[in-house]
Amino acid sequence: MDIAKYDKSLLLKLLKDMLFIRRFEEVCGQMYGLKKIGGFCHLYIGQEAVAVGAIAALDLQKDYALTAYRDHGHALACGMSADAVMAELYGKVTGCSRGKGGSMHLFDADKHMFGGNGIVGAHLPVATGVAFKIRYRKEDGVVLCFFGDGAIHQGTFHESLNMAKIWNLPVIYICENNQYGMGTAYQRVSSVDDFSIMSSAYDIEGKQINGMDVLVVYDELKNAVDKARTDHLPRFFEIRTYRYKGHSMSDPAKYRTEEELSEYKKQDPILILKNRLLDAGLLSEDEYKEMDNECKTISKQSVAFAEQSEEPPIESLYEDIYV
Amino acid sequence: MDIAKYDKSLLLKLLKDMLFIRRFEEVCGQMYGLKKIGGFCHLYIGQEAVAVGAIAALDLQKDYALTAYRDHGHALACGMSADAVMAELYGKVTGCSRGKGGSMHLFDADKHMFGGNGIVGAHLPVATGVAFKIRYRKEDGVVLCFFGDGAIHQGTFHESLNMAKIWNLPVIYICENNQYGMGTAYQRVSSVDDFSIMSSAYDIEGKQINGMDVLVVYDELKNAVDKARTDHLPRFFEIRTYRYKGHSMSDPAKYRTEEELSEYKKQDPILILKNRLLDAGLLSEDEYKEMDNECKTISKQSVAFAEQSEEPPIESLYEDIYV
Amino acid sequence: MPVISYRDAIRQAIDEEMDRDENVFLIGEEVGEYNGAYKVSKGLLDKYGSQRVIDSPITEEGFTGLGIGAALAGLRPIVEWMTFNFSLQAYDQVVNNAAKMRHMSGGQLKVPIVFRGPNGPAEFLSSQHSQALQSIYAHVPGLKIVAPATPYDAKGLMKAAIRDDNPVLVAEAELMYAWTGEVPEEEYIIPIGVADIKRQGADVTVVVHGKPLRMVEDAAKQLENDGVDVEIVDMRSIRPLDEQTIYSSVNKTNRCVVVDESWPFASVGSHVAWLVSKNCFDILDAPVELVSSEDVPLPYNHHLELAAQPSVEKIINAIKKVLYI
Amino acid sequence: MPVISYRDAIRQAIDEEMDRDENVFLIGEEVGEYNGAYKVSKGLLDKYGSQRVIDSPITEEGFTGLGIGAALAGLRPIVEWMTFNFSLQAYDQVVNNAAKMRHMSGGQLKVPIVFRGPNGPAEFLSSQHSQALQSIYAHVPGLKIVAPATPYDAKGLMKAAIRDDNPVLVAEAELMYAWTGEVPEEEYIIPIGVADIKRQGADVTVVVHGKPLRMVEDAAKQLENDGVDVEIVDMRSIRPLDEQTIYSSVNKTNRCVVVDESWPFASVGSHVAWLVSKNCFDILDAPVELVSSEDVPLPYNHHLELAAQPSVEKIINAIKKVLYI
Ligand SMILES: Cc1ncc(C[n+]2csc(CCOP(=O)(O)OP(=O)(O)O)c2C)c(N)n1
Ligand SMILES: Cc1ncc(C[n+]2csc(CCOP(=O)(O)OP(=O)(O)O)c2C)c(N)n1
Ligand SMILES: [Mg+2]
Ligand SMILES: [Mg+2]
Repeated sequence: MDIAKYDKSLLLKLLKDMLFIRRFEEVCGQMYGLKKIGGFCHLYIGQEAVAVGAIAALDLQKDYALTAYRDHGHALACGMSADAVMAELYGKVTGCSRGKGGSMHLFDADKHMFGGNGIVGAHLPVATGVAFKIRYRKEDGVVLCFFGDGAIHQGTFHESLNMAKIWNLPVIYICENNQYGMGTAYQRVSSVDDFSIMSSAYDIEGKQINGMDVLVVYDELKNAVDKARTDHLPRFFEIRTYRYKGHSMSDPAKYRTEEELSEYKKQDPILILKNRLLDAGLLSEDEYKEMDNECKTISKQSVAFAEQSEEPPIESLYEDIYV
Repeated sequence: MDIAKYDKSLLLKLLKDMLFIRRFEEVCGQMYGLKKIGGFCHLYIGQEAVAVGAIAALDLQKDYALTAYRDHGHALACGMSADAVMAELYGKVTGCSRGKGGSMHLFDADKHMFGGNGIVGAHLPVATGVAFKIRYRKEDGVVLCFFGDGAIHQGTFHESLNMAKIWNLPVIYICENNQYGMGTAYQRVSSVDDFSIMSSAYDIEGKQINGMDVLVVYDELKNAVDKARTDHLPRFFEIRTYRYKGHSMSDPAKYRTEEELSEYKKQDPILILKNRLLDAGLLSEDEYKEMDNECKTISKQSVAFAEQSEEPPIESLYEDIYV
Repeated sequence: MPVISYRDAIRQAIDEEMDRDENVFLIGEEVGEYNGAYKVSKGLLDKYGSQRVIDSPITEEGFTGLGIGAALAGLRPIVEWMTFNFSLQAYDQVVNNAAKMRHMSGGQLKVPIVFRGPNGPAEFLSSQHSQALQSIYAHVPGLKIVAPATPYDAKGLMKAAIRDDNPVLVAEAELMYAWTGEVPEEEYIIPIGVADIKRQGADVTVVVHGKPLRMVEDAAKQLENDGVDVEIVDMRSIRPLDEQTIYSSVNKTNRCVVVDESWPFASVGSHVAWLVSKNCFDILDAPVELVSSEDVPLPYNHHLELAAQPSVEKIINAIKKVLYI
Repeated sequence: MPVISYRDAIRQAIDEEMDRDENVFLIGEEVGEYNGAYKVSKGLLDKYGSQRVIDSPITEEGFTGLGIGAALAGLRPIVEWMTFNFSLQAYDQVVNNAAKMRHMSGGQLKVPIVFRGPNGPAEFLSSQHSQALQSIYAHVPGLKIVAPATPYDAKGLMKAAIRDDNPVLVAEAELMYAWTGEVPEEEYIIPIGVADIKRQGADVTVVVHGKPLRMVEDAAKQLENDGVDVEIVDMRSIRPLDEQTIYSSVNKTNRCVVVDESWPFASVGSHVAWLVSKNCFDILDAPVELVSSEDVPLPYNHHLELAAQPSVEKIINAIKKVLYI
């Protein structure tokens, strides 16, 4: 991987975005342990390169991102603030969704982050519809639709890709294959090992890529997004990745081995990029430390922000339902 | 096509089964015109070779057939009597479904004809479940699941094929591509022209075959059914066919040309087989006439049977709901 | 005033709104080249082109969800379900996405979308094709649902539905499409959530929505001979429900029959019957009666399917019952 | 008698029935190797193997439909929905196939299948994951639905459901799984369609099903201090409904409160409230009150989500209201 072709600022941004998600979610995990946060909380740790690399390819003035319930990484990568996200996890009125949505339902309409969806597969047609609006208005935006290896068997995958193809909709479907849907290794529930062939049933280009390397993700998606801007065609990626934590906070993840986990940790996306930058002399250990400290500080501050924020008033129960 | 390899009795049976469906449905159409039958009535005329050829490959002691609402042909091919079917269309208590189901819901549990389903795509998982029972009990039966070109875009197709593959279920999915889903030419709503590639997304063998030639259908399905009995694997066929009539009785079918229709009528499945038999000296014009008359007679008799049958009693409203 | 069909009234509403606002588009099976399975969208493809009148593959879950996404992003989709029966495949999209997106996003997003099509039994279609499904949608906060029973109401409510910034379901009916009635040429909108007294009367209140209205009107006419003066409250809108108009009427008549062609259990009809029972408790002279469909899947046989549904006779009997005559 | 958890009671029922009848099998997401998302099926894979305890892909419509097909063909599937919320994707299969196959085939086929899983809100899950969906299933003839609220009822009703030749839904709840109670070692079956008086009382009848039973019991205990003697009718079975037991109780107490954690509109709760209003009209001393969840999607924030649901306080207030105290 020759990193000379990238802007230094881009490389540092990718690294920092990943690191920030990592640190932020570590804090989420701690606060969950302290029972400051409840319910389902699905950490993205290990998968950071996917959201960060892919969303870096977007112009969120005109492009959009939608994902499932494991959405902290995508929300932050879209530029949502740690405060708004942490306060949402706390259920506070200052949260991005006013405490109504929680971990699984992070939204920022202005930043074109359209959720956060708790029903596996349910956002694929929705994302397709956002792309439909782009075509309808003859804009040149692109939609990224992220979903898991578990979601790909839902009928919505099939229905969405067909519609996207027949109507030429600029949506890029990204299957984040982190190897497991809850406790189920993807091979146990899938007819094929290589998901990338599945889009051929819709005459849509499919590609499998390594999601532990943020530059691979960025390059591939940048290329795809740029093309989709002009040819307005759907695309499909299977991005191979891995989640370090359990499915949610209550999952001890006994269905996989320690070895498997540590194998993946060796190709940690943050580590890889960091080392490349160190090697290329674009970053020093001190600078990294500083970056890391900043990420930790902002994450911690978000906790303070969330703790100090108000609970939503009881009357708000009847708000945000109808316009 | 060398017909020497077939038993004469099989050839005559295939011809007669097709002719019988044709004549029976012509009578259905007439009775519908006379308002003896109401509601939706979807004629199978033109497509007879598909149901007849495929179901002839079955042993309905252990095999099963399920289809959608265009089900008269499949019902008769499964050996259901004209009386029971016509009486059902009349809504009489002597109908196969006691007048509860009508045209779209022909069933014969003993003959393993499991419907007749009015919701496009809804029977695919059901058929998959029947095959599941076969595997569960370690039987050597096979399930044929017929559906239209319009149904293939339903999520149930995707979900069913994946389940059938991962659990090795002996179900053969048959897409009867009669070119239209109601008024929609299949190319307008499909990403691909050749459906047979769609099963590759599930690592299932797919094949496109000519559904105007009953011997092609029979050969292919016989072969597939025999294999499925021992390897218990799912299969997929796109069978190209054509319906001569409108989608239902109320459809003038303005979305297609007279030329297209007459082109297909030239390759009429009954005509083709009849001429082959005549050429091979296995049938005389007189014998054909006789066969035809018999089919007409039985069809007409079924009308008499239906007319003379009783309406279901009002109390039966509360029957057939719970066991 | 021009007399037009219910079908035309709906088409006019869609046409006028598409004309007025280019964000409005129509999507569904056969809405374009075929001019609609029930010809509601006749001529719209010719007028607006295939960018705005879109023939969909048979993928209810898919195109319903696509509509929701388009609405979130700023368009105003009209999603036609060929019938409500098929919408069950899209139920998750309606309940978990359309009804909840605004809520889950803390009010950031809105979902200005119309879901429409025929609801309830037609004739000779058996149980999968003959379901009156308003109750399963009316149950869900986040949705609105209207059930117009006249061309006038259909046009006015359809326009309101299209302009509403929330998901609105419009429950039409195959058998109503040919019904005719006066519809003014000037533009008008009927606000969602306002019931209409279709007949003034003193003796008994019949609350109804959608197709059974005609039966109720027939029953009222027949009962004139018996000296019974029926007041008919047409709910028009199921959610939000104009409870006040219902209670005012019952406060006048002291008796109430609710008519609903859906199944009885956990239905719009039994809900309204309970609301009246509770909120008019002190002034009710008789228990509130409900005339619904029988609690059975609708059979194909015509005698049976008629017997299973509300009828003028059943309505008259219920009215007589609450009048103790 | 052994005291076991609700979770264990359900597992025992499934285990015993799988042992008794090899046609019974369990299918769903994570039911096997993971031992169930809520550990209801713990140990069953080890005992019965992967032929009978089947981990499904995430395809609710698909595996629900597969279960229906298997049932038609002679097996007795138990389909686990990880939660009822996800069953909305399978709603078409349940309503259009499971509930109608017997009917459409004129009684030739039967569908001996159980759909089960947690229903209703847990905690901190927001609106898509916190729905009490019994009403949309109870609405549909052809289905049965039970909502046991104690380990004893859970086991007895689950066994009845598995042996029933009709589609039966069993509505459990995440928050009930840890509840404990006495369950005999000997085999017993609780017939579907029989309510249970959970507490005898003279002053007011509270009709409830499922999880809110505990709140009602708490409310009854607290009201003892006020000298109020509450009778609690646990419906247990929603469809078929044991109307007689409810009416007998109300005939004794002359007052009725219905508690249902689902949304109010067109709900099981409002239906029962109407039934009582109508059938006990002459003897009711007060309007029937309904304590339901508020008519809103359930928010994530814990204060709000608690405020939206039935509570002991709300139940006490409703009881006081019907007693005019
Ligand atoms: C329709 C539906 N079924 C089941 C669930 C429960 N569930 C939540 S996450 C999950 C696993 C999804 O796995 P995958 O798509 O691989 O995403 P990942 O968690 O790995 O990010 C399941 C089964 C759900 N939320 N929605
Ligand atoms: C889920 C659903 N959507 C829509 C319909 C209405 N509908 C009935 S048949 C049909 C066309 C189906 O076409 P195809 O699958 O090609 O079958 P064919 O009629 O050609 O046999 C449609 C849209 C339905 N019955 N079910
Ligand atoms: Mg995964
Ligand atoms: Mg077709």
